[in-house]
Formats: sequence, C-alpha cells, structure tokens
Amino acid sequence: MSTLALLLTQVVNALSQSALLFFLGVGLTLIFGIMRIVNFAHGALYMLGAFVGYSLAHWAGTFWLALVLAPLIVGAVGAAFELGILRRLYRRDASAFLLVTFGLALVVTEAVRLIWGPDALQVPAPKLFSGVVFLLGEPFPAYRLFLVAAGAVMAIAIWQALERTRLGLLIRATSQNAEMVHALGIDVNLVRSGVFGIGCGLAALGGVLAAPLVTASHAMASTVIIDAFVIVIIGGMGSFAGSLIGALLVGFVQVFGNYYLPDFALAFMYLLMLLVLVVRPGGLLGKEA
Amino acid sequence: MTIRPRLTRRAVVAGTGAAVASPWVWTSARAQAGGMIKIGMPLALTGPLGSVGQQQKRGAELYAKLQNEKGGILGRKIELLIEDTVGNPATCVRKAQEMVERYDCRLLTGITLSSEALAIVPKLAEWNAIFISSDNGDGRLTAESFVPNFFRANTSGPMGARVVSLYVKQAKIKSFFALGLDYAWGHNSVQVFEDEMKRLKVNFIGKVFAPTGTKDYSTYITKIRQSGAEGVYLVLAGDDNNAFLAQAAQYQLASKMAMLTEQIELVALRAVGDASVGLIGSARYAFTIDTPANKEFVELWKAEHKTVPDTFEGEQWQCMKVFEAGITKAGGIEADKLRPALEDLTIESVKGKVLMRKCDHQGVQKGFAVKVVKKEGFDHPIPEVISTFPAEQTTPPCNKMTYED
Amino acid sequence: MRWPRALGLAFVALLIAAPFGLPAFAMTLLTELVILGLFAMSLDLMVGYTRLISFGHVAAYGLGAYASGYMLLNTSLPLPFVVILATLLTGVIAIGVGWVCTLATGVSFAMLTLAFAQLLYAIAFKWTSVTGGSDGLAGIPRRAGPMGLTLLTTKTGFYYFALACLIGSFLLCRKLVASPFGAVLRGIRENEAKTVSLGFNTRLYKIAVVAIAYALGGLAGALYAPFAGFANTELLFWLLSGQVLIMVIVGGSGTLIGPILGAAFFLLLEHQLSSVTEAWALFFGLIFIGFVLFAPEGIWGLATGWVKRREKPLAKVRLRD
Amino acid sequence: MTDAGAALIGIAGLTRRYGALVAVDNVSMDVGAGEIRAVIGPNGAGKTTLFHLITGVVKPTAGHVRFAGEDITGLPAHAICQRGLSRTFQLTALFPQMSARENATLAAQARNPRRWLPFGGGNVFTQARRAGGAALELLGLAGVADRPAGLLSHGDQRLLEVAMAVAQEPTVLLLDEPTQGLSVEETAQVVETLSRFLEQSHVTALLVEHDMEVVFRLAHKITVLHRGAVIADGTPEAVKADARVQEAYLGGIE
Repeated sequence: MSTLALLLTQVVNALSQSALLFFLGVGLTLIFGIMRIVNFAHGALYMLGAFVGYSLAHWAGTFWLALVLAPLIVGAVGAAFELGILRRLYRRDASAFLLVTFGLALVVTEAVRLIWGPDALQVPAPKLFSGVVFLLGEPFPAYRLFLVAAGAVMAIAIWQALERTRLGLLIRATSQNAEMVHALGIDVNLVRSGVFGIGCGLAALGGVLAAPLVTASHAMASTVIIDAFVIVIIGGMGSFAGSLIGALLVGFVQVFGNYYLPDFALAFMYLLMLLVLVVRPGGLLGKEA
Repeated sequence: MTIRPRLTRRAVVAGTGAAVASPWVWTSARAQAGGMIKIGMPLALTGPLGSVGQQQKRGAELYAKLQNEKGGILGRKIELLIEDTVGNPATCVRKAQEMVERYDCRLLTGITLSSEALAIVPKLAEWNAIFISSDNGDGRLTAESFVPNFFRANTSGPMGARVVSLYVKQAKIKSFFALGLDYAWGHNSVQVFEDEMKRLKVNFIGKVFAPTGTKDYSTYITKIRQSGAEGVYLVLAGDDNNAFLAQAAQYQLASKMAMLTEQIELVALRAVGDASVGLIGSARYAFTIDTPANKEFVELWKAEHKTVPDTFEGEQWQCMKVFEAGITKAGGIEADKLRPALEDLTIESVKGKVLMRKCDHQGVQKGFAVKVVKKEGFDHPIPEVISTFPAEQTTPPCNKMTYED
Repeated sequence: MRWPRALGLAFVALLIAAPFGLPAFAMTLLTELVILGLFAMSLDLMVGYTRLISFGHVAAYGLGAYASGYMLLNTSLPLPFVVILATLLTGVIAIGVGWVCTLATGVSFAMLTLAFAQLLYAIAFKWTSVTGGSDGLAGIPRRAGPMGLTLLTTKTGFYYFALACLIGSFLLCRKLVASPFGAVLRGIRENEAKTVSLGFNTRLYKIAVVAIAYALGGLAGALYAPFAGFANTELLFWLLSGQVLIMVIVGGSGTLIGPILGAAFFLLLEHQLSSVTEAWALFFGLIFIGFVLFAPEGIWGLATGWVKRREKPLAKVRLRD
Repeated sequence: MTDAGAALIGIAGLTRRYGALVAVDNVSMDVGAGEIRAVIGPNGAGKTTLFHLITGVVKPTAGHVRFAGEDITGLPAHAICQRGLSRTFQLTALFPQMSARENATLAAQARNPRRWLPFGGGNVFTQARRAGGAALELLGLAGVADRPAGLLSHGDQRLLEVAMAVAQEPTVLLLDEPTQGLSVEETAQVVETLSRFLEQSHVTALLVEHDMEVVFRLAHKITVLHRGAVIADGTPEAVKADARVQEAYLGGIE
C-alpha cells in the first residue's frame, strides 16, 4: 500500500469512527445542555438500539427499517422515562439524576440480556453498502463511507434543526435560560421530554449503525459510555459543535495513535482530555468551567 | 404528602431492607456429611463474558442432571452451586469463599476469567479445595502460578497457539503478522506462535496488541494489511473477536491473506455469520470432533437443547468427566484423597484420551485444527475438523508455557 | 440528638463482638464491608462535604491496593507499616492529582478524576514488571510483625485491624469536618464563589481535601489487597468509581456514617440478589430508582428521620411547659 | 480629586475589554480613608465590572489598582480580600443552608490566621463567632441569627451580606447595589440600617448603586460612570447639578 493510500485509508477510517462517536456524543450533550443531567444510561440505550435494530432488521428483512424505527422506539423509551421519573426530580440536585440514570442503565442492560440472551447477534450491513469501494487501489468498505456520509448528514441536519426550526429555537433558549422560556408561557417540561427522547434516540441510531461493525453485543454498553463522556467534555458540555469537534478529535487520535503507538491505545483519549481540560477547563467550546 | 407514595416508600424500604438484612447470609448452612457432592461454580453469567459463563453452566447442568439420573457418583447426588461473578475477581473471590466457608464445598470449577482464577488459586491450599479448570487459558496457571490443588482439564492458550503453528507447518504460509488482545493470554499465545514461526523459519513480520473492548479495528486491519504478510494470526475472544471478524470481512482481508485464529467458537460464528467462512484455527472443542464419546455427547445435548454444543459446553462436560473419574478413583471428595487420584488419571473423553499429568496438572489432550464452513442443516457456519494433532505434540513441557521443539 | 450517638456506640460494640458470634463466611463478608465502607466514607469528604463529585475515586483504591500488594510481596515490611506507607503514598500522589483536577470544576472536575483513574488503569496494565499486568498481583500475604506479632495474620485479627482503621478514620473525618477547615469545605459546597470572595484560597482547600480523601481511599485499598490476597486492574476499573459514588449517595452524602451504611447496603444487596436470581441487576437498578423517588436523603436520612419522628411528641411537650 | 498620597484606594487608567466591547474604559479615581464613595451610573455603565476588577474577580486589560500603597492589580480574589477589602454581591450570594450566624462566622473566620486548622479550632470558632455575632448585631440581624440564610426575607439577606463583610472587620467595604431587587419598604429599611451602621463605624466604603435616593442618603462623594468611563466626580450636590449626568441618566433610559 502506498503512503498516500495508507494516509487516505486512515483518514476515512478516522472519519467513520468519528461519525459513530458523534451520534453518541451529540445526544449526551443535548441532554446535558437542556437538563443539566449526566445521563449514565446513554451507553445502555445505545446497546438497546443495536438489539432493537437486530430484531427489526430480522422481522422486516431490511436494515433500513431498523435504522428508522429503532431510534424512534428507544427515543420513546427515553421520553417515557423522563415523563415517569426524571420529571419528579428537577428540583433535586445532580446526585439524584446520577442515581436514577445509573439505575436505568442497569435495568436496560439486564432487560436486553433477558430478552435477547447473552450471546452477540449478527446484524449484517445493508446489501447496498456491503461491498467495497477502491480508494487509490485499496479496497475500503462501502459501509464505512456510508457511515461518514450519515454522520455528515446528521450533523448538518441537527445543526439546521437547532438553528432554523421552532423546536431548535426552544431547545437553545431552554438551555440558556429555562425559567425565562417558562415565563414566556412555553411548557419547558415538554421540551425536556422531547430532548431526552431525541438524545436517547440518537444514541440508539448510533447503536444500529455500529451493529454491522461490532455485532449487537453486551459489551457495547460498558465501554462506550466513557467514550461518549470524553467526547462531550472535550467539546464542552452542552455544545453541539463541541460534540462534533470532540468526536473528530477522538476519532483521529485513536486511529492514528493506535497505528503508530499501539502500546498507548488505552491512554490516548484520556491524555487528550487532560490536555484540553487543563488548557480550557470548560472544554473547547464550553462556556463555563 | 398523600398516602399513596408513603405506602410505596414503605414497601420499597421494607422490601430492600428485608433483602439486605435477611439473616441467611449471616448464618452457616447445615453441612450434610456424606450427602451431596457439592461442586461450586463461580461463573461470569452476566456482563461482557456472560456468554462463556452461560455455556459453562449449561455444560455442567446437563452432566449433573444425567449423572444424577444414574445415581450420581459413588451413590451420592451431585449438587451444583452456581453463582454469578460478572467476571469480577473481587466478586469471584467472595462467592468462592462463601461456597467454601458457608456450604463446605471443596470442589470448584467454572471460574470464567483467568484473572479470577489467578486470584483464586493461591487460596486453594488454605481452603483445602480442589479446582479443576474448564476454560482458563492462561499458561501461567500450570507454570509459574501452579499450585498443587489446581488442575486444568481444558486446552490452554499456548496449546491453541501450538495447534495453529502445527497447522502452519503443513500449510506453507511464508510470512506472518499477529494481532492479539492486550492481556496475558494474548501476549502469551502470540509469544508461543512467534517462537514456533522462528523455529519453522517462517518470516514473522510483526505483532500488535489491541486493548480488550476495542470497538473499531479499522486501524489494526490497516496495519495488518500494510505489513504485507501472507497470513495473520489472531488471538481474540468474545466481542473483540466478533468485531474484528465482522470488520475484517468488510475490508475483504481474507482475499489478501490467510486468517488463522487461536480460538473458534460457535457463538462467534453465529454472531458474524458468513464473515467467518473460510477461517482456520484451533478449536478447544468442536461438536464435529469424531470420537464415539463426542457423538454420544452431541446426541445427549441435542435431546436436551435442540442444538449442538459449543466450545465451553464441551470443555465443561469433559471437566465434569474428570471430576467423576477422580472422585470414583479416590472414593471420596476430600482434597488429600482426590489430588493423588487425579494425578496421572486417564479418561476417555469427547476429545479422545485425556491424561491429567502429575507434573503440572495439565490435561494432556489432542489438538484440533478446524475450518469454518457452511453446511446444510445449519443456519450458521460450523467448524469442521481438518487436522488432529496428537497430545504429545500439543501439550507443552511440564510447568512451561512455551515449547522447545 | 443523643440517639445517634447511643446507636453508634451500640453498633460499634456489636462490630467488636461480631467475631464471637458469627460464622466464618459472615466474618469474611463483614471484613469486606468494613473495607468498602472506609472507601465510600473517604469519598464522602469530597462529595458530601465539598461537593467535589469524582468519577475516578477508584484511583485511590487501586493505588493503595497495588502499593500494599507490591510491598507485601517484595519487601519484608510488616503489614501495618505497609498499610501506612501505601496510605501516605496515595495521599502524596493525590496532591498532584488534586492540583490538576481543581483547575476545573463541576463535571469537568469529575472527568479529570476519571482521566487520572483511567491513566492509572493503563499504567497498571502496561507496567507488567511491577503490577503484574493484566494478571495483577496474586498470593499477597498478610505478613506477621512488627516484632513477630502474628495477630493480624489471622482472620479475626485482620478484621479488628480493618475495623480499627475504619473507626480511626471515621473519628478523624469527624474532627476534620467539625474543624475550621471543615467549615471552609462547607462554604465551598454551598457557594464556592462566595467563599473565595470572603478571602479563602479555596483551591488549596480542595487540593487538601482531595489528598485526604485519596489517602483514606488508599488505606481502604491497602487493606483490600491483603484481605483478598490479590490486586489487579479490576480494582482500577471505572465502574467501581461509579459504584462507590452510588454507595455514598444511597447511604446519604455529607454524613460520613451514611456512606458506610450505603456500602454495606450495596454489597449485601448485590450479594444476596445475585444468589437468588441471574436477573439481579434488574432489581438492583429498580431499587436505586426507588431510592431516589422515595428516600431522597439516603439510608442515614431514613434512619435519622425515623428517630426524629419518634422524638417529635417529646418536643411538643417541652414547648407547652 | 483627593490628594493621591492620602488615598486608600488609588485606581489609575483601569480598563477591561470584552472583544470590541469596552466595559470599563480608562477609569481613574481615588478613595480616601473614612470616605463613603458611591459609584453610580445607568444599567450597563460598568459599575459591577469595576467592582470585579478591584476585587480581583476579573483581571483588567490595562491599568492599576493600588490599595494602601500596594499594587494589588491582578491578584487572586481571595488574596485581595485578605488585605482588607470585603465585598457584597449584586445578586445575593450566601450559604443558603447555613444559619445567618454560621454565614457571619465563616466570614469572620477568613480573617483568622489559623482559619485552615484541620482539627479542634475552638479558639478560631470562638473569635469568629464573636466577630460574626457583633456584625449581626450591628446590622440588626440578631433576632434571625439562627434561621437558615436561604429562608430569610430579601431585605435581611441583603443585610446579612453586609454583615458578613462587616464581620471581617475590613479596611474597605465594597457594597454592590445593596438594595437591588428589594421592595420600597425593604429598601427603606435596609438604607436606614446601613446609614446608621456607616455613621457609627467610620469604615471606608465604596458603594455601587443605581438608585439615586439611596446614594444621596449614604455617600459623601459620588463618581458617575457612563459607558465604562467617568463623566463626573464630586459631592452629591455637585453631581446632582451636573448637566452631563442628567443627560446620561436620561439617555440611559431611552
């Protein structure tokens, strides 16, 4: 493989990894921005997305339906959790949310094991993207290119939704001053349910998209939550653009770092976070420390 | 406050309070002298390695059920004490200690992770308990970390690496790169393989280790491809293995080089489907092994579970057979009687003849190279045995985790 | 509030008498509860008294455990010295950790503690010659001494040693939070900006409390290694950081005694539930959610609330006098 | 302007920019010992930023602050406070779950050289409690001393803030809009208490306020800020008569 081909392959590798990380991070950061909640169940919901996606793909015989429906279903689970539990806790301090979302993570993880069993399950890539594309003569999975495209499309879509739509306006306003929005006669609770649902749905979308790469498996939940936290904190809690930058940074550092210095694979992400937070305690685009 | 939440609160508090304070953990269980043969199995039933723990559980349960129908061992019924450790050594030590101290159970097996086993073995002497491993691959357990009350009925990691090396000898692949999981087993097996390749004068180009829990193998796949080797040797397990195989297939890695792996399990073949077809590697156990004992076992398994047994189901079965033969020979389960009875014990098992050699308590057994193929009647690819290597070749010298020839 | 003190003394008396009445495994479990309680209590100094939420307290536990394990395996120092040295080592390293982490506040602080814990995890994994790598250190002995003293090597002796460490640390923490230093910590907890504007260099106080909390967490780890006989990377795994935080909150943060009870509750519930059903995590999770909804002040809050409710009628009588 | 040599606080060319916005623009002023100086100006004139610059909460872009002859520019907030400048905040900043007495005690503790003592501390607490109690007394809060600060009335919360500053026995008291957000009755009560206290104590005070009546009641001298810059400086009467001030105030409202 030529140096140029290697470089190109690695860049696209990094982009595809960043895309998956972005789906995780953006949901987490949206939820934090609006609700000041660190959602410990995010990884579990990501996994739930993959398993729901597996069942839907098998039932419908197509990956695409799973891609659309699984986030909606998991999003509904998230919204229901907000309605039933979180809503009663907004006047409490952060530790209450820590405990309930930790509880939710346990419940979801175990429910997945009870429903789908302990083994990993196969979710094949969609037929359309199951082949390879040649990049400078080197075979590269079409599915990964699809991931990069999906990440880019979603990033633009979310950005536009935040900037242009009424819901986006409400979300931005609520994240800046919830009381003011409430005083304007808007049901802040509804915005919160919506955002929690959307955040969980985005995690599930990430789960479905990751499933053809890692299979629907139980280890998905455990390690991924930390990745998501790191991305969000590097970018700045509550910042949409920050989660994108965080995902790209982590993706590139992991892919290139693991290639040249594989012995430090466990440490890269944390060294990066340490560096960013020491220089900017609030994260790259964060407002506060 | 209204009445309802108060009742609920009281119910929650009372319920959990009762669960925590319920006295049974604070009491000692009644010891039943001469009663059941208790075999303790602290297993990773949930968590990332839940899949393996569940296999071990099923393997032992079927054995206990069938053996108890036949009247047990020495006329005593077998009772399995199965507990979940989530794969955490701290929990494993606690659960094992409970089995020993509360239930007076002196026979242990299962213990899914090597890290758990390494935490347990130093305590065996104090507990006066015998532990027969059914899946721990870490070479150290029969080498540096060896203790007299530990036995290994299963194929170890180095033995798997050796089988792949022996296969390479026939396959004439000229250069290799290795990818292993970054922990003891991965390093150990890659080391064995590297030594073997050097002895065989095969060009060993390089190696890389990935942390367990790696999701994206793209950069490792690129590195493997960049090496230009003719073959890649893989020491991966569980979800890491599945992720690698799924992703390697997407990069069409198999079209560039031969892929050989240390461990082939059905659970992985089900998870990655066609992406595993063509893969060659060692199987610690495969339901396609052609021995009379295995044919019988597979039939029994099908009757019970309507499916074929997987690696650790077969390994656990073999382990239970070792227990049975040892206890029968010793005429009891006391550690000081059972240990000498197990030493140099030979049984006829699903993998053929297995000798629990005296020097390091490793089960000397055949090695199997398998190839993953699609076959009618199965909705997933299956491992087919392509070479069987004699026990003398696959088992390392006593108390060693590397080979000399 | 004489009730809690009387209850506390009775409880300590029970703990001291425990080895005379309880069977072997109950003592094993109790020793582990004591160690874990100490670990949770150490975190309470940060979480409950200073509102420094940490996602990486496991760093203290793991560091203490590896340090004591390494010393017990490779030196001839007697057990108590090893435990003290490991505690001090953890505290000294924590000064550096605290210095960096206190550059940030809130969630960023928590994530920095996590970063250090994860880096330590990576070091434990990679520095095989000292830490044993992924295998960890196994067969860690409870060495006799000093002066040939073998008391601590026995199960009961070790239990008393751990219990003494817990009670000593508890008294120390209580003195600390009642001191002028503790008053400043409470100020930081309630309003850090105001505390600064009153003229307190809050960063130094935070670094100090991180160092003390880590040292005591390290003490817990230093006890765990000879208790369980091993130290491995699992003792540095991030999940344990989350769990110990849960123990603190469930027990009742800012009470010192609450987190000890929280740790006991957590461990016993996990142990009991998991021996009843494989789906124990489901019930475990539901119980935490139930706790948040129905017992917002934690176990200690429930207990003292109960006592207060019993005392109320008395107070009314006094008012009428 | 007072003679620079006698000034307790000397501010020279103090400037703070936020990007294109100049919040505080080349402000110079001197405050003599024992003086009660008010800084007034319409909303957004830079009064609070000026306070933040003096007390070290915000670092200046340019200029200097001298206190009792020492350059304290850019020192951390806690270090400036330790030199004897105690302040209150525009938005009430208290320890809401502690009692009023505990609030004042903690404030007084900050002045004790052994404030960090990690054990015992009987003496530290006794002294602090005495100073805190005295401050509560001075500001008429003795009756509510044992209530949690968060449950006090708004007026009492503002006074408690002042009491906390007073408990530190400061050389200079900096009051940031002590009547902000209070009703007319509460304002009258707070102003009454404050003026009585200021007369008795002879402390040097720097007061930020936009309520003119409050200012004329309390201050000896007034500095007027507009868009970050000083536009007038002098006795209340002189400032009242100043045409630029009237213009600025009317202009500020538009």
